[in-house]
Amino acid sequence: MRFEVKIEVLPREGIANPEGSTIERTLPALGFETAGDVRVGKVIRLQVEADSTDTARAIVEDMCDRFLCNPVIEDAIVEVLTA
Amino acid sequence: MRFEVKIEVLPREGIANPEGSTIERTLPALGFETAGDVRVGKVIRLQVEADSTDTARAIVEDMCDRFLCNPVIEDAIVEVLTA
Amino acid sequence: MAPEDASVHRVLGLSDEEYETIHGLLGRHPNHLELAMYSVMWSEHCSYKSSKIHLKRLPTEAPWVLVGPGENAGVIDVGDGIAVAIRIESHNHPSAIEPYQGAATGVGGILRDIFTMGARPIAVMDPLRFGPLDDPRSRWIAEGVISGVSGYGNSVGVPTVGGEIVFDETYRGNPLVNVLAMGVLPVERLVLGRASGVGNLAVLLGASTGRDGIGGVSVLASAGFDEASQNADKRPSVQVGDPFEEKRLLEACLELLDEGLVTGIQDLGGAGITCATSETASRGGAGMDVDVSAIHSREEGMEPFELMTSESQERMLAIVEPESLDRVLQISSRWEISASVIGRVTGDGQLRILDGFDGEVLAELPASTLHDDAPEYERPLSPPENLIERRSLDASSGPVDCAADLLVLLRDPAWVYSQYDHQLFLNTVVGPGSDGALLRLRDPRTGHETGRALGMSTDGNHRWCHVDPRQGTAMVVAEAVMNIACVGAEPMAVVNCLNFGNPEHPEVMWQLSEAVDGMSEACRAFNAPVVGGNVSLYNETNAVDIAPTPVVGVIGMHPKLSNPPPGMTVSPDLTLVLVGQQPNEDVSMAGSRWAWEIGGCKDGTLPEFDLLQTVRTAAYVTEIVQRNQVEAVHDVGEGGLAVALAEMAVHSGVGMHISGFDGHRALFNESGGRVIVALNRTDLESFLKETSNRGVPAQTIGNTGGPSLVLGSTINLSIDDLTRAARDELPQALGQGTVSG
Amino acid sequence: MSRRVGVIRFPGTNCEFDTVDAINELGGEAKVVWHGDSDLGDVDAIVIPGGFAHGDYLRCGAIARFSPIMDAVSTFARNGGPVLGICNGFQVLTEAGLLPGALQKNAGLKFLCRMEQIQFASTANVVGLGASVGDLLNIPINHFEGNYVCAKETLKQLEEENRIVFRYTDNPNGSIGDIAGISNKRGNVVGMMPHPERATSMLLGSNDGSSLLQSLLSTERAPSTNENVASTHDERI
Ligand SMILES: Nc1ncnc2c1ncn2[C@@H]1O[C@H](COP(=O)(O)OP(=O)(O)O)[C@@H](O)[C@H]1O
Ligand SMILES: [Mg+2]
Repeated sequence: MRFEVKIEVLPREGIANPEGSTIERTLPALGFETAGDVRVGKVIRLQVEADSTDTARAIVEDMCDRFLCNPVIEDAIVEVLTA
Repeated sequence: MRFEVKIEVLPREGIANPEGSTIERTLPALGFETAGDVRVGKVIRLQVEADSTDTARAIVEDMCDRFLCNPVIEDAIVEVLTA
Repeated sequence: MAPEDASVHRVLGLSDEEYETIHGLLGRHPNHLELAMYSVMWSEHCSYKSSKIHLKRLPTEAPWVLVGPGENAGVIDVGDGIAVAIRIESHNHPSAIEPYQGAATGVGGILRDIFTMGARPIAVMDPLRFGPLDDPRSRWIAEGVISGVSGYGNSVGVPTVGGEIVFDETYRGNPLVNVLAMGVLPVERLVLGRASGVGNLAVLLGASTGRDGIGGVSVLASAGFDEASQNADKRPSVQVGDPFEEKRLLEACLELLDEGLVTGIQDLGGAGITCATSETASRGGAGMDVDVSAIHSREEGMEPFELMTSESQERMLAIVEPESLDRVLQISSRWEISASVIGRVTGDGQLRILDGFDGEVLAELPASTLHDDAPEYERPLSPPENLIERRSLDASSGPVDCAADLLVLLRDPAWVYSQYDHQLFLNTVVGPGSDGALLRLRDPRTGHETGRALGMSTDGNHRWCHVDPRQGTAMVVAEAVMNIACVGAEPMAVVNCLNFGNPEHPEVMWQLSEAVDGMSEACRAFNAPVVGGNVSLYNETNAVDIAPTPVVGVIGMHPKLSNPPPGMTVSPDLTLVLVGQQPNEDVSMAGSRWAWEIGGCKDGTLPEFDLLQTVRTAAYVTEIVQRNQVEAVHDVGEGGLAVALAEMAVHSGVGMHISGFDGHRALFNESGGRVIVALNRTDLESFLKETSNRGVPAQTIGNTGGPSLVLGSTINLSIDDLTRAARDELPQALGQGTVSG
Repeated sequence: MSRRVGVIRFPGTNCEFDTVDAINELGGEAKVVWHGDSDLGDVDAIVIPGGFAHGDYLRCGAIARFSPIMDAVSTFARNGGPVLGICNGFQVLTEAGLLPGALQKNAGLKFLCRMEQIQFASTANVVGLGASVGDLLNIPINHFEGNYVCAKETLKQLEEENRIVFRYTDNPNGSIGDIAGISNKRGNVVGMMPHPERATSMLLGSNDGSSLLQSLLSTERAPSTNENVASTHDERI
């Protein structure tokens, strides 16, 4: 089966996120006074062949560990969307 | 109420996605032969004050139109996560 | 092939007359695909149909010109078997709607023009013009464009060594993003975009073809931008650049050329495969069969007309002999570049589009008709009706506070160019931040230094050209030449980008015609032929045309470089001399930045400009710089004498005392052809004697030293205040996170 | 003497020929080594030069570290061979686990190309020969992702083990501890963001980079060792 998977790669807690801060600084000027806690990361969508949702997840988590994400600065959230 | 919102900004259908294609070319060498259709975008998480999920969504969609996303090449998917 | 129904050609932007011409050329009605091909090739962008008749008046020849206008880039012979390729292009309209990608693909496109000639690109310059800094949308465009130049140029690996940054009301809604690129090659490697040799193969190299940029030529490059056209339906035509693909494509192509594997090569720009196949075929006096099914495409189900007109980026078309194909494919694969044989050179001059080489004929037309038979218009032209009245205005009136005005007029572009790699290849002796850039010239075959260096500058001035497009353009050329004179380079060639409004307005055509004449005069006077250029028309917003903005790039040679040129940095206790044409006390301020941005008058009559005097001055300045005879040198440009002096003071952290120049007219007028020189007091006498012998006017104006810039009794500002004003303007206005508005 | 220098070229690398020129100018013999080869050939030192390997897509250095040549580079480094990563090369070395930490986007979110002053904080490494701690150098930077970051314990360890090679005197990018360059424990692997090859001629504004490259050329290969060299938790050697 072919699964669509979404991987969110976000800066780890405690790691500076200047992109988020820049957006945060700009929002009030546009009238979005109440918005805050902005964090910016990357999203990767891909398709993968697997027997089950669990294997799909396992494959993609392996991909993250080995390649898609740098654990020194990033955390990844994997979501298997559809079969 | 304070809502956590997630915005995914992805290249529009038909728009080239060089980062995705480059990752795609690399995956087979790492043993991920079956992965494909890689697309890379941005994810923005933020918090916003609103009366309801719907208003939260409306505020953030407005933000996307005016600021976070250029509809010429990008689509935004807004997801209201939690109250 | 189905006969054409009556109205499709109009939707595609072809007039009824143009349709009739096509009908006549083919002897039958064209089908949709053929019509699409004519429409993209006969667009303003590809055919120069409104401007061609004027461009013919430009001087284009000199013994050192190897390739003049008409090819992908101009090429000059710089001696020692080395040639230099240079070209400038605009990417104005795409940048207005997607600034980052618009600018990025502008850089990508101009680089392909250079390496398609067999040259390795070694320098980029980016003359940029945006709406006012207080307009959020203009800031968004400016930031996006600058990041795009940075993101693409740095990554592909070509240094951006100079440019311009201008903010003005006239560009609100229609920014100007011009990009110049220069490359070097061994003379013998020069290859032209020609297809010859029946049976040779046309190989499409690089990125896959997608639907992006379909109709980009006719819709984006030739349509005006009013509010209504900024809507969504035009949007998918924007393309996304991939500098990594371009880098691999560049390296692969240069390797193919090094091994002599291609007989002709052509980049894919406007009008995509249609342009590349027909241009190579018609230049080579040949024909070509093109198999659309062989084109590697990015999307499913693309129609032949989409494949033929797509402007997907990072693609090249190489003409190779069949025996060389394997090696070509090998090199491509090493650089991870896709390569497909999409065409075969034929002998009959026909461009045939086929579905499989032996399959159905989808289109068939004489290749040369797409170029040679493109329409050429002699559009009506006339000066603005109120020209005499406009020229009679006095541009020097308005509230005056010279010190405050000077602080407003000072702007350090460092915030822009520090985002650009300007040092790659270890050639940059003078980078951005001075007058011209100066790059050591190394032999492209061995990498050895030649002891010589190339000077480059880009300049434009819409204010001067608005007041008087003819003299204004001549002054622009002179300013560019003076900039490279300040780094010791003698001009060899000019490229130009003519950014104008709607050519259907007679006043715009008059501006263009005048600008061409002004450029011609100046280029003749400096003996610097025009070797290439680009015309960008329909720069308008809500039917208001931009001020005429011809931009020129000049390249020149420093024959013997052993030390860095003096630059604009002064030390204390030097004498300052103003060299060149000396304006009268009642000199006009028309077209000056002061008049536009402070006084508020945009018209009047430009200050008198003595072109021959300026030629002598530039030649003299070049010599003294080459001989390292002076301590510092800086030309007087926008903002006049006061701004030029302040720039030197800020640069050096050293004050100055100037006398004899009081009041805004003396300080801010922009009379052309002037250079400030700093020298040791002991050298002054002989210097003045020499200038007088050479017929170059010179006047001692003051000396350096102290903590402040003191201009007569009018201005007394500390270096700190000046530095802050210059340095902080751009980072305070930009880089704070801006809005698309 | 380390005279033969292999300069690694990935698709997207762009400082390889500048690096080769600078080394040859100093009397070395540099050659370009293709990333797809698995053999370094006969070299005494390695430079991973600046540029945008694989377009810097995903993360700088993330794809490059899987290139076939990187196994040979790791082995060479583990055997004590002198390895210098410049800019993108530094990023590749961290991704490959040959140096700890990571390089993030500059705090100002802008690419920066300009002269910077850096100071030697440790000379116990392959670029420090003949230099003294405290020496000031003018060397250009040219990067978007030069903001060095690492875990607190790693930073402590780097300091204790004298592995911070350079600090900026006026931090341009937000790097933790003003770090401009670090080394591994043995000092044979150095990564630095500034470009020494761009500071090898007064005609171009500075030749403070020459001594660093000269040091690389003059370093004897550190003795090969089988003992487990202590490294930080995110280093893979
Ligand atoms: N957009 C830009 N990109 C790169 N360099 C720039 C840019 N804008 C200005 N510069 C550089 O800043 C310096 C000053 O620019 P400018 O004031 O336009 O010079 P001039 O008046 O001598 O033509 C020049 O070296 C120029 O190349
Ligand atoms: Mg100048």
